[in-house]
Amino acid sequence: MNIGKQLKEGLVTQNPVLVQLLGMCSTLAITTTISNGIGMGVSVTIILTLSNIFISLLRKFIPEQVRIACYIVVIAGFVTMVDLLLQAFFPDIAESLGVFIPLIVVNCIILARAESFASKSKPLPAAIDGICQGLGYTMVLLVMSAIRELLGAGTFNGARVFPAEYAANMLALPVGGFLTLGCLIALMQYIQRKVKGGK
Amino acid sequence: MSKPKETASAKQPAFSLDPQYILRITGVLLAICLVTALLLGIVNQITAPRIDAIQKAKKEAAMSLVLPADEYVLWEGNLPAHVTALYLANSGGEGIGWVAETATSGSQGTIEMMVGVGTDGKVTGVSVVKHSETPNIGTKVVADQSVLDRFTGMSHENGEITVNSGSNRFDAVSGATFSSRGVVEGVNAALAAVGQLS
Amino acid sequence: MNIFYAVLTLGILGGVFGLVLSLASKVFEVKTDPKLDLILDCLPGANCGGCGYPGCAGCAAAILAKEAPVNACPSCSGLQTSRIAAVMGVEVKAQERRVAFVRCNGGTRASRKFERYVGLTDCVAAMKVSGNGTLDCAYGCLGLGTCVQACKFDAIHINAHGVAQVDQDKCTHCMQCAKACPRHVIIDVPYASDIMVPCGNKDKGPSAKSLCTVSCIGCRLCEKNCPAGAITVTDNHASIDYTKCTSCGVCVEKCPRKLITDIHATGKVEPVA
Amino acid sequence: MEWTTLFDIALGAILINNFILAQFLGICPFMGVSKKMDTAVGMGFAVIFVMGLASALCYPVNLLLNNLGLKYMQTVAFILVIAALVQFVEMFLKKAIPTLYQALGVYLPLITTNCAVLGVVLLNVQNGYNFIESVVYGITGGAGFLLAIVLFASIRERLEFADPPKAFKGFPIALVTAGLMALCFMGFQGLKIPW
Repeated sequence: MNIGKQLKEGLVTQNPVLVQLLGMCSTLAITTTISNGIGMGVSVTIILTLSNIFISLLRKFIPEQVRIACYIVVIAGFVTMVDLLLQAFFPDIAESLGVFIPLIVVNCIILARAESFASKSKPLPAAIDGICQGLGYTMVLLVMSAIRELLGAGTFNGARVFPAEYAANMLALPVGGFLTLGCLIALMQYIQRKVKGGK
Repeated sequence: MSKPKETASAKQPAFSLDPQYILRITGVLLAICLVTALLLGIVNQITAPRIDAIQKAKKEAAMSLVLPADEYVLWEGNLPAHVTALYLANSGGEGIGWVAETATSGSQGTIEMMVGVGTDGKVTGVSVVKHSETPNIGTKVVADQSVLDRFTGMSHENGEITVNSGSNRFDAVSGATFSSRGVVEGVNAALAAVGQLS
Repeated sequence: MNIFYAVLTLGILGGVFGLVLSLASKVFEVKTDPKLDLILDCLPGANCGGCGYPGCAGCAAAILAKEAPVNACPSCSGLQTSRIAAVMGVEVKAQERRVAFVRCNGGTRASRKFERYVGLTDCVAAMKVSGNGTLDCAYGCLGLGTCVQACKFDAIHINAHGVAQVDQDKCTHCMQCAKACPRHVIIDVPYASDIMVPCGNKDKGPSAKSLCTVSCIGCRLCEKNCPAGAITVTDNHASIDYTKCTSCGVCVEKCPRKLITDIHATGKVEPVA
Repeated sequence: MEWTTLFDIALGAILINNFILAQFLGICPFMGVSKKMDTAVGMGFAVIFVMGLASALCYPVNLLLNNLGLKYMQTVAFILVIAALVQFVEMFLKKAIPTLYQALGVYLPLITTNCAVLGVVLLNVQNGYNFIESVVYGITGGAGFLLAIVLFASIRERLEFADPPKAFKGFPIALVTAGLMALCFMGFQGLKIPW
């Protein structure tokens, strides 16, 4: 249960998007602007951590036969509550994050982590795992949205970098998402091979 | 009754249809659903009025942007396709026009708009409330007020508004034909709804 | 009032589905004999197919139903087989461990039909495209790695000379590489034996000499000098009968092509020439 | 129940806005399971079954929710239906086709969070389809998923033997291929039925 290992696992070796191939739908669809990327990353981290804690608390009561149904009801209920509370009490945050929250229910990371990790460990490690996986996810989202916004729209977090005519609009489309993520993972494999080769 | 272990291998060999086993599983799922529903109900009870208030304020703001008026009265009656609500706008006691709330499909998702129509049947203004168009392509139409203002003054006198062709034409933004078509569809629906009334 | 409806609807839904799922779990309950899982735990679980059954689950079921002998799984170590025997309560006879061996070490030293083969990195594809392989020698290893992909235990790799080479410690003798190799270059040898003839060329001496600098030309020197008569030249290349071979190493010195090697002495099949 | 609208929905679900390659929903199992053709086909049919049945079951649930004015409960109720369905499929597969059950592995429960399944149910509500239309949309949406995953699995099996740059081996090259496939599917967006 040391935090360092879980952090390293979440960010690099077991990165939810790059290694476990989870959360692809949101990674490809949302990362068109940096504010979207951060918004999605933050909301997933928060909800993943809290749902991990909930599920690891309930793990002893949930029998094997209905485990998926129970987990997903807890997660969906949880997300809807967060969504309603945000819309009511923090309208400005809801304005920017509003569109992501319902998407998180169908984000594969949450159920995958619940199924493979949270249901087998005590609440504290589950929470840490939630944070680490969430950070790993946010990191990838940040890098992805930076690339796609810079090349796709010519702006960096809203500030125009080069005139829009030169922007490759295709990158803003999810098609560009596939290509950017592919090259990102290739880069990571190249670095890992270089590091392993170097040692 | 020895507790039946969950993994398939450790079950007692002969396993009858044990009511205990059925009850326990159904019970757990039922309990979790009940608790979640209860929490949701309570949270909704607290948040519903506030959300409606915020929503209403946002709508009012959008409507006043399109057709400034003192108050908007919701008009009852059947509405044509794509029009989700119709308000009679009157200021100083007499009606100065209508505001139609429309929802049409753009390239990535639905576009929700407010279209103001004066008593003369001409568009007084268009504003997009909610959209999920792709940034830098769809947003060139839905988020660019100058494009939306080109609708002001158009009407159904010489037929429906058509994209890039026909007498009553609206030039679409290059590369975003789907979004442009979605917006035009919305305006047409609003004009049709108002035309049907008067 | 609204909360009551909410609780009611989700409650009914949850209840109905809970009931359906629990009944379904009974109807679809997979009746498993606990022994089956115990056997399955002993098997390596690589689903390599060496035992001839569809994956380890198939093999475990066959062993349980006594259709297959307790040591049906070639990839099982002695310990694993004895554990399965214990589960089945059957006595298992000691079995000599065997491994795979690539009967070629030409690779870069074998002459090739054309300068560079550009195509699918797969021996089967290369065989089809270039009319029986890219090497002049019709029996040598093409080094394009079909066996590497076929091996589930990562026990065979293409070595520096461009020839497949078996890591005998990892090899579990499932012989999937031999089945995958279009050139049938891979044979099975006892794990303990040292002396190996890394060539299977059936051409006559002079042509064999021109094809590859480390090929066996069938000169029979090893056959004449072997004290135990274990090595014989059949089809113009030497092959060893491991029941007789005493690993004395006489043939290693006598071989003019420096082909026959004692792999455990040098650790790797190093071509001497 | 005119055939033209049904055909329009079917064509839309399979080609014009295919759930995977045009709307980009349900990419996780699409990427995870498409290494081999048999698991891809197995997953495709499992998704068709789940999507079809989910659309059928969620329609009455949606009516119930609307009449009781519980619009906020929509997501939770729908996802409960889908989860129960997937758990049912998991038990059925474990009994009837154990090899496919082992091959699908973790990706079978992931169908529950598969954005495509919840996506199709929510789209049914959004577009206001009646019962027949939503079931057709579910089944053809699943067929679109099957078409995309079978095409992708066949390409991916051939990718094993191609030799891309070392860094691109394995998953990155598959992603780039999926990107190109998505590009081709964008061509269908112009397809409009004349009537």
